[in-house]
Amino acid sequence: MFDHGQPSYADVNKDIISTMLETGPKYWTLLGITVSVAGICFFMPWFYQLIVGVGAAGMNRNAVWGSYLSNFIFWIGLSHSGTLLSAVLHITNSPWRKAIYRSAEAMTLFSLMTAAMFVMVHLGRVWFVHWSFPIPNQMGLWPNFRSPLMFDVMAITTYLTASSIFIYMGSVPDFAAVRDASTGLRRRLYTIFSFGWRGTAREWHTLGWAYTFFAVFVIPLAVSVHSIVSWDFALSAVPGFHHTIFAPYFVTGAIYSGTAGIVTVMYCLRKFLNFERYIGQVHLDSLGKLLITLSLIWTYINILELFSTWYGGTSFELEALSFKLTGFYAPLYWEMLLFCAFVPLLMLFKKIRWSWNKMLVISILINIGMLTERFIIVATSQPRKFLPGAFGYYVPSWIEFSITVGSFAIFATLFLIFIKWVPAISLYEVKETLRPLRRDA
Amino acid sequence: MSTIVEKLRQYSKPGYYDKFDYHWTMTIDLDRCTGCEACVVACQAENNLPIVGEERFAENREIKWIRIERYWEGEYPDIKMGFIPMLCQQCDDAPCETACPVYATYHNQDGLNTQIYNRCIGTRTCAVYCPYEVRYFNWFTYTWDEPLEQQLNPDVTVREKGVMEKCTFCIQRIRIAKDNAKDDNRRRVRDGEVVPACVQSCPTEALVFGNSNDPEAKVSKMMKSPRGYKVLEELHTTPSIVYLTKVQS
Amino acid sequence: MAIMGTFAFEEDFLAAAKNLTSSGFDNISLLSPLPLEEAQEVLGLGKSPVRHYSLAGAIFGAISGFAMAVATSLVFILPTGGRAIITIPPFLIITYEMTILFGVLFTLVGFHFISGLPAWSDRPYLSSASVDKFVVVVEGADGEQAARAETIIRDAGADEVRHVEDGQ
Amino acid sequence: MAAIAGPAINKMSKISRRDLLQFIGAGGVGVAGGILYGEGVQRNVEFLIPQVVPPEDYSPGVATWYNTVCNQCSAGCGISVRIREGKAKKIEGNPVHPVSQGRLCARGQAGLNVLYNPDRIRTPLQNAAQRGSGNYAEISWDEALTTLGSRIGRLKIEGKAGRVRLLTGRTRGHLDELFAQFMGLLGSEHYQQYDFTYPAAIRAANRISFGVDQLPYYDIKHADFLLSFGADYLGTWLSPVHHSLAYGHLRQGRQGRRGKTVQIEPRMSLSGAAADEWIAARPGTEGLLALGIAHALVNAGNYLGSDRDEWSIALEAYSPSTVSAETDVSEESIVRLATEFSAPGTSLAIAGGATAAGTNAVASVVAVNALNYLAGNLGQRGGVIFNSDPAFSATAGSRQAGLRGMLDLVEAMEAGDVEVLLVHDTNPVYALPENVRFRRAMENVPLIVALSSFHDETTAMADFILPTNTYLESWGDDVPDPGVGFPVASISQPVVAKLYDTLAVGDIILLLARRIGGELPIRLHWATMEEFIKERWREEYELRSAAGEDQDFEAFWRASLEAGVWGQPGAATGDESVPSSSSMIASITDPVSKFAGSESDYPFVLHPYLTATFTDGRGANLPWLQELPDPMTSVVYGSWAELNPVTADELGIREGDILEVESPAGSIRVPALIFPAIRPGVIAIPIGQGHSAYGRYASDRGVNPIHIVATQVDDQSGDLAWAATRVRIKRTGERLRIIKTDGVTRTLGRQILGPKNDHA
Repeated sequence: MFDHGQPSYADVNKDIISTMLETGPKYWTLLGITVSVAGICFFMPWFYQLIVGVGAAGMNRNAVWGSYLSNFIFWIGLSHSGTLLSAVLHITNSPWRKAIYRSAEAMTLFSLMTAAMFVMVHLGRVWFVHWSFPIPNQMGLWPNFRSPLMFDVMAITTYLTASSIFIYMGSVPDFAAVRDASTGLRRRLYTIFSFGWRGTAREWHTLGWAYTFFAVFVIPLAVSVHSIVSWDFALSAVPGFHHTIFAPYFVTGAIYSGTAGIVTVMYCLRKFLNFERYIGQVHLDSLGKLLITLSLIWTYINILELFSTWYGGTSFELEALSFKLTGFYAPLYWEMLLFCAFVPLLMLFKKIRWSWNKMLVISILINIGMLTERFIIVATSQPRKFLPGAFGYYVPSWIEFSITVGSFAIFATLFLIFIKWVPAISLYEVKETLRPLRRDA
Repeated sequence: MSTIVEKLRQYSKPGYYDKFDYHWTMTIDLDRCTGCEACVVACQAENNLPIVGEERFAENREIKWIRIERYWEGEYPDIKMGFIPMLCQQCDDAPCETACPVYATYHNQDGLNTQIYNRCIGTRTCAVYCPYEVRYFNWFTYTWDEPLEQQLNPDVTVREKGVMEKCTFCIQRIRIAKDNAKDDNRRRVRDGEVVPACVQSCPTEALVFGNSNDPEAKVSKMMKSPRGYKVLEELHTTPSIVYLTKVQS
Repeated sequence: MAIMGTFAFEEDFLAAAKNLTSSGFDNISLLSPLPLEEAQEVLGLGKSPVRHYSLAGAIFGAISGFAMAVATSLVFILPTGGRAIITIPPFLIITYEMTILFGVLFTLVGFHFISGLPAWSDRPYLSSASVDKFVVVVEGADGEQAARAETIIRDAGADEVRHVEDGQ
Repeated sequence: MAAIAGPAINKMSKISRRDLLQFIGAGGVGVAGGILYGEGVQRNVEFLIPQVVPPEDYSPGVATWYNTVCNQCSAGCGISVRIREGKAKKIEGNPVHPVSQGRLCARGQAGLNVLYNPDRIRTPLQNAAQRGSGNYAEISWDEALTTLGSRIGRLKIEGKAGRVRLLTGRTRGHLDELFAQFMGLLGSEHYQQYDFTYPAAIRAANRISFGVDQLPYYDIKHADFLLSFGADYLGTWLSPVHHSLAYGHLRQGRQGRRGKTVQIEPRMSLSGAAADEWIAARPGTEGLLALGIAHALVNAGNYLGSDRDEWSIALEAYSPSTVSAETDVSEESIVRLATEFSAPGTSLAIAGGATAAGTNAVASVVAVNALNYLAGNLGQRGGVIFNSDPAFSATAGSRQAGLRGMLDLVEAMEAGDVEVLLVHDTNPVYALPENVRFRRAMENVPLIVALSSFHDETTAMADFILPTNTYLESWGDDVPDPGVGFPVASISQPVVAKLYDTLAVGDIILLLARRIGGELPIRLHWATMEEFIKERWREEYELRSAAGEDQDFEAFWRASLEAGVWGQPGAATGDESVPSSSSMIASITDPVSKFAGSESDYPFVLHPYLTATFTDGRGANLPWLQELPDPMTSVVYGSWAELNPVTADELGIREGDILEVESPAGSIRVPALIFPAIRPGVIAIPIGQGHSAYGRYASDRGVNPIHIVATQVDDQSGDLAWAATRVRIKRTGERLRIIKTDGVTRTLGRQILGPKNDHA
């Protein structure tokens, strides 16, 4: 479990809390970079788009949905890493989860927020977005619960609420620890954050139960969220969207890219917060195995999709298929297959699974692959619908590219802020994994 | 109580809960249609469609509520051209309607598939779901070179950026006709009393418009033609537009 | 008047706890830096009532969710796509999401009620309890009672014992 | 709306009542963040009624409709213009007008773009720099007219009035008469018209074949078999809207009887697309094909006239076999066409387009006329009906200069015989081949005056530009040419108050007459065009009222104004008397076009064609038409050259490759478009684009194929043989994306055009 010898309880507190209290110039420069990238690449283009209209993006008659939506799916997908993973592992109480789940849940939260941003960017009249929420207003407007987009609204708000509660409650004891380790304003703040947590048996007991229930709620939620996202597409008759396989397809993809995302984040935590002691081979190895499994499932579903399309045999489906495999965006498709279906097979070799650097590369490749997968789904189906006379193609504009880049900066910014406010590794759960001290020891 | 129950029962059945006075319907006779596109300009004039400019066309962002699609058959010298006017089919089971999260598009009393511009938030889902690709999105707020704006039809709104728009069967004309009918105490508009701009202009009288709830209406008779068919019928959108195939001699 | 005994070792801490309960001290709290099954057993904490809240929330959410969807379609009788006014399948999805949402929210509320948090009033506490020390707190014991408690704690091998006034 | 009960409607009304609230709501949202606020509020203020159904309290204003005449092409359709708050909102066909019958083509409806065109000339202009610089100074009407008046007046006094020339477009009705009188009184016989689209060949051929110098009424409506030699009767030929109506009737108007149409042309036009059979005969041999059909018809003994022997002798040389070899149309199809054409039921043969624009134009049309004669279609229902009784002054056609006339004019200008040139409603600099050198010749003219609503290539050479009212702002009248088989005259009246400091052409002429002095003001005493028209109509009326009209003129005038048209449907539909065939037989000559450029140097035939939108380039400055996808190719904005796919493959040309199309007369660069329905060895380029100075929508866009047409005259009509030029093409290596609205133009087996098992 621990590559560098077992730490004492005190070490745990020291190591982890110190990363919050001691902030070096490296952190500030990093934060500065991410913030400015987010501002320049995401918000400035977005405001420009608000002024001129969504036409600033490359979407057109043939594809009214574009990269904004594919990015939205991607980020929602990424969000499945944390909550789902941590919840599942919590219930199956697999010990190796304990070191990584906190940051995994943070990922969930922040990628969800980023995804929400993309909905805003996508909308034609974002200044009326509140109409899509069931908020009573003077105009008597009320959303249409028959619309798949309303499913989305409900699902995502629920998911956002649930996962933030999940992560917060999990951190309460650690907030108490930070409180005790700090002074002045910070102390007062964390007194509030921790609800005056003392760590009595009763508190632990209640938290344990509540936490388990959160987990129980969150798992089906996470599954439903991405199924619903997939239904935005599958509920239409558009060839290439209209597949029953879509829900599992999306969910698998989501967990897949999410898990890959965790590997990436783990790597960074290890590097920049020196958590080598807590995040070790065992985590990497288990994540690697999980990734292989997921990649195989994902590949299988992909093949299924192609098959059922081909088996459908209508002119519509076949056209969509051939366009995907050989059309304008075919190179992207094959790139996706390479990164998400073939590259992960390398992890069958322990040598690779055990090397942090190699795993980092693979995990990033997987997410690049997943990003393109989302894009392909959106961009190859719409321009090949039912009337050949309306066939066309769609190329993202530089604004879309820039906003895509910016979204990663937003995510990074949120994460950087997170590691300074919440212990990136759960103190008490790590302690649980330590052998308790004995007098005779 | 019983009435409530029975209302609930009624409401949980698919289809429309009320027999409409009208069901506006159009027939398009492809044997008459010559693809001259008079209808396209008529629509542009009547419904304040923007002049989008060359770049927008290059970007495939033109707005034409009715367009002519053309399909070749065969190769030179035995080659034939088939024209088909494509406009909103005013489907009874419209895929676009269920898609809208804010009820910006819904089915009105006349069996029309209406788009409420000021309710639209621009998710564009309806356009994705529409198999006929007849919904057009305002990617920008378009302007008219002075004094071209003096031509704008005061009965029709100018749409702003970020909203979806589409053929309305010239609902403003229908409304005027209804008002007139009301004024001289007729329950219904007479057949032929109101036609959309495209139908009005069609030089070959290929387009026929009317209320198919009225069996005497010309359109009801046209619909019975053995040449009649609906585009993409297999998707079961039950369009309100019936096409009559071109006769191949 | 409360007595606090600090332990470095889990086993001693638990022993002290057992002895205290067995000798009739009922107003004790056991502070530990990590959850300890045994400690909870000592206090005889079984199933937590939180689960009732979760259930209630879920039921409430389900009902309200479905009700909202149906009510909407009845208030705004806007037919769309030739579907029924009350279309069950989509409404079930709304119901599903609302079930979870309220389940979570109620559980949260439940947690706070049962754990008695937030409680910012100054209660007997040692900051080392959040690091690596195990603390037994005996409250409302005074005079001879206190002495007994102290001895029990000392016998169990506490590093130190201190007396604090309640509500400090 | 309350007429129809039901929740949905109530909802609709609710929605509309919510506007102000929505504004507030959006404001509330806005507080959240600067830009969103701006957006939310401003938009809602601007579009307070932005919805598909206007709010309850908004009652649709009452529109007034004025009937007048369309001037967008020379068909003379009657139109009704919808007026709201003094602004023209929409143009529709005039239901009572026999030509348009309530229908209207794209170009006619785009008339609003003419009226409200941002590029209209708003005040009189005087050239401020050297010619063609487009550098003009605004002047007052008085100034302009006085200057011109004195200038022309002096010439008149000096007896040099012959040095004053008037060149107009196709002008009809009493405006034409006014022009004629004006020039006559001035003492100059040089009043000419130039219209690229004028069917001079048809007219000449009819003169030769039938001895009637007019355009007859082709009764497509009642034909069972329509044989069209290059005439795009649905797009551009003579009277497209009227023909479209007829076509609709021919196809589906008669129970159980569906007329058949056959189109003979090298490149598929709208009419070709509509036809049941499209035959791409070798370009320039269509007339020959007609004779071949005639031969087969006579030989099959389907012509029973007394003079059949003469015919068979005259047609001897044109046996199907020989014709087939020449025209590249199979022998059996020639014979089949002959039988179908002479089969029971009405048949009709028409000629136009390229067929009537070769060096053999008239001969070809004569051949087609012969066909009609042999099938006994003359004066018949569903055949060729002569307009025996035009309402009045149908003489305008005879003023058509044609190429020959224009060449004379150029010569005169170059010789310095032209002192003053008045140009109105015609654009010869654009609509003549470059090597006619019209523009250069104009430089020798001391004073050029353009009466025009827009700047164009010709007005760019003018010293004075007198801005005219558009047809929607002026008085006038018109006799449709060709007519509809019975006397018809339409009145055009201003439907809106004029927008700018402009004048109607007629009024300008009258004012000018006053300035010139002499007997002109006395003879042309009318204050305005309106007065003039009205008086002329009174005369006509009194003339006709002898023929039993019995209401007083004012009533008649009001009625005519209201209807926008006057006609005598009851009147005789032409004379049934079949003209003698001798002249026709005599006039049968070998109708094969002579192409400029040898086949070896110039392997391709250039096929410039008129489009339904731009005709001879006039429509190019109307945004609606620029944005109207071309009916056959869906291209918008710009020009293209159509090639057969096979040809393209051979030359390795892809869509968008810019080609250099070079004729003996010049060359143009234009992107290639692969067009499946064009004869290999033919390059088709649409006419209409390629303007250098015609407003923001038309200028510097595309190319003008007329410019590279070799200047060949068809001797019998004296008109330009614009379809008789050979070209060679070269790939320049550059590419240009052709902007089309079409995606894929094959149905991919999808049943979009209807179920495959067709009901015939």
